Amino acid sequence: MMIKALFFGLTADLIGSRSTDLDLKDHATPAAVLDHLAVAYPEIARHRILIAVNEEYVPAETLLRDGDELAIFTAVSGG
Amino acid sequence: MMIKALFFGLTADLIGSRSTDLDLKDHATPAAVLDHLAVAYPEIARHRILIAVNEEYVPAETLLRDGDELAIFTAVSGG
Amino acid sequence: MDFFELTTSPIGITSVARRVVPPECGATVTLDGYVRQFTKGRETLHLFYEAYEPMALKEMQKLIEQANRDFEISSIGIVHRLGRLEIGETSVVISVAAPHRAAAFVACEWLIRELKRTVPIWKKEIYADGEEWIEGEKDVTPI
Amino acid sequence: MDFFELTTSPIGITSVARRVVPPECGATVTLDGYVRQFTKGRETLHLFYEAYEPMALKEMQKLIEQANRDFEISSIGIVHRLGRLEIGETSVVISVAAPHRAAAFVACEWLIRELKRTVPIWKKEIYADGEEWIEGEKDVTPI
Repeated sequence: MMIKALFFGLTADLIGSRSTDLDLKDHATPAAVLDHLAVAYPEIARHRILIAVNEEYVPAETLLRDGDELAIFTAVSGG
Repeated sequence: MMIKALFFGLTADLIGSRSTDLDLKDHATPAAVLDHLAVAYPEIARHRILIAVNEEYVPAETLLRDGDELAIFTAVSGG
Repeated sequence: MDFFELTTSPIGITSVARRVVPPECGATVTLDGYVRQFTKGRETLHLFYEAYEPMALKEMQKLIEQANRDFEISSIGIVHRLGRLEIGETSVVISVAAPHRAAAFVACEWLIRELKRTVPIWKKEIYADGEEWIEGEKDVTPI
Repeated sequence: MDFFELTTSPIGITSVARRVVPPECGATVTLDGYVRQFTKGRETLHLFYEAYEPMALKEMQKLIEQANRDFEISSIGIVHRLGRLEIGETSVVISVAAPHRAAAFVACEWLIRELKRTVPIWKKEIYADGEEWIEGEKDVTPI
């Protein structure tokens, strides 16, 4: 299945990208995507990461579905 | 002794004056001035009155001194 | 950088809020009080505010001094309008700048509560069918 | 009368505070957050804010809905700035109008606390000697 991953702020800087399309196995989770990213970008594992799927916060163990928009970012700091 | 009495808002309307000079006996108090005013303007006695002498809140039993500025007004309602 | 004023001119919220911003601050809390059109169903046409001006300024200064002692804030601005005010016009603005916003919220709320209790200003409501000097509800304890 | 916006243009406090005034209200509390020049002694040159815009707007709307359920308030305006901000420029304005000011204070403080916790916006501080994405401290509990 295909999902779209979005990065913002620090995660975008670390990964050097703001958006990428991922071809994942069925039953993949955001946690699995994060583990995969941490291999290439180990700095990511040193930060507290929040996950949103289709613009809603979700736990990292949520099952992803084909066509989902997965956002991966550090704790927010607006205001 | 001479003191100057000031009225504001409701007390000015009730008394029909904003300022008057009073010739008082020694040891007069704001309470005595109020009692005197209440004879001529009984409506005053129906309101909670605050007293200031020389621009400071004081109890009604404070002794007045020659030259004092006595302000007589209802509970404040700014804001 | 504290300031307190009485004015018969319209008050700009921004001009008050932005006059109190020192470089160590990150947040300003502003209370904007204005003429309510309806109170308990009765319609106000306009308001009139009167003050015992020199004493009002002294009491405002006392409030500012006490707030600076009691709260971790950087600066305070208070401006109160006098004279005739139309519906929706600002009667009072209190701005408090602080390094941390929690203190600014607490101080601003304390300042408006105390201003309504102690600063000698009176409000007259002018209704379609009459007018009324409003009397405060809270006690002023002489010092 | 509630509204919430993201903008890359300067925010006017008055324009936010005065957009939320309904006729039954008498007070508006406004939180103005702005770029602090010094944080723990380190000087900030300027800031940059980035958002996950569609989700940020959804989260702002959720905050407004919950505040309207939880507090006796009449209307809320929230505007957050994005992009580059200079020292002293407003990053966020939250205005809450209420019939009674106590609810406006409580709701405004709740809104800024929750906005900082849940709305996906990130701040980058640019210092004389480097730059840093700021990471929030509070947990976001997924619903």
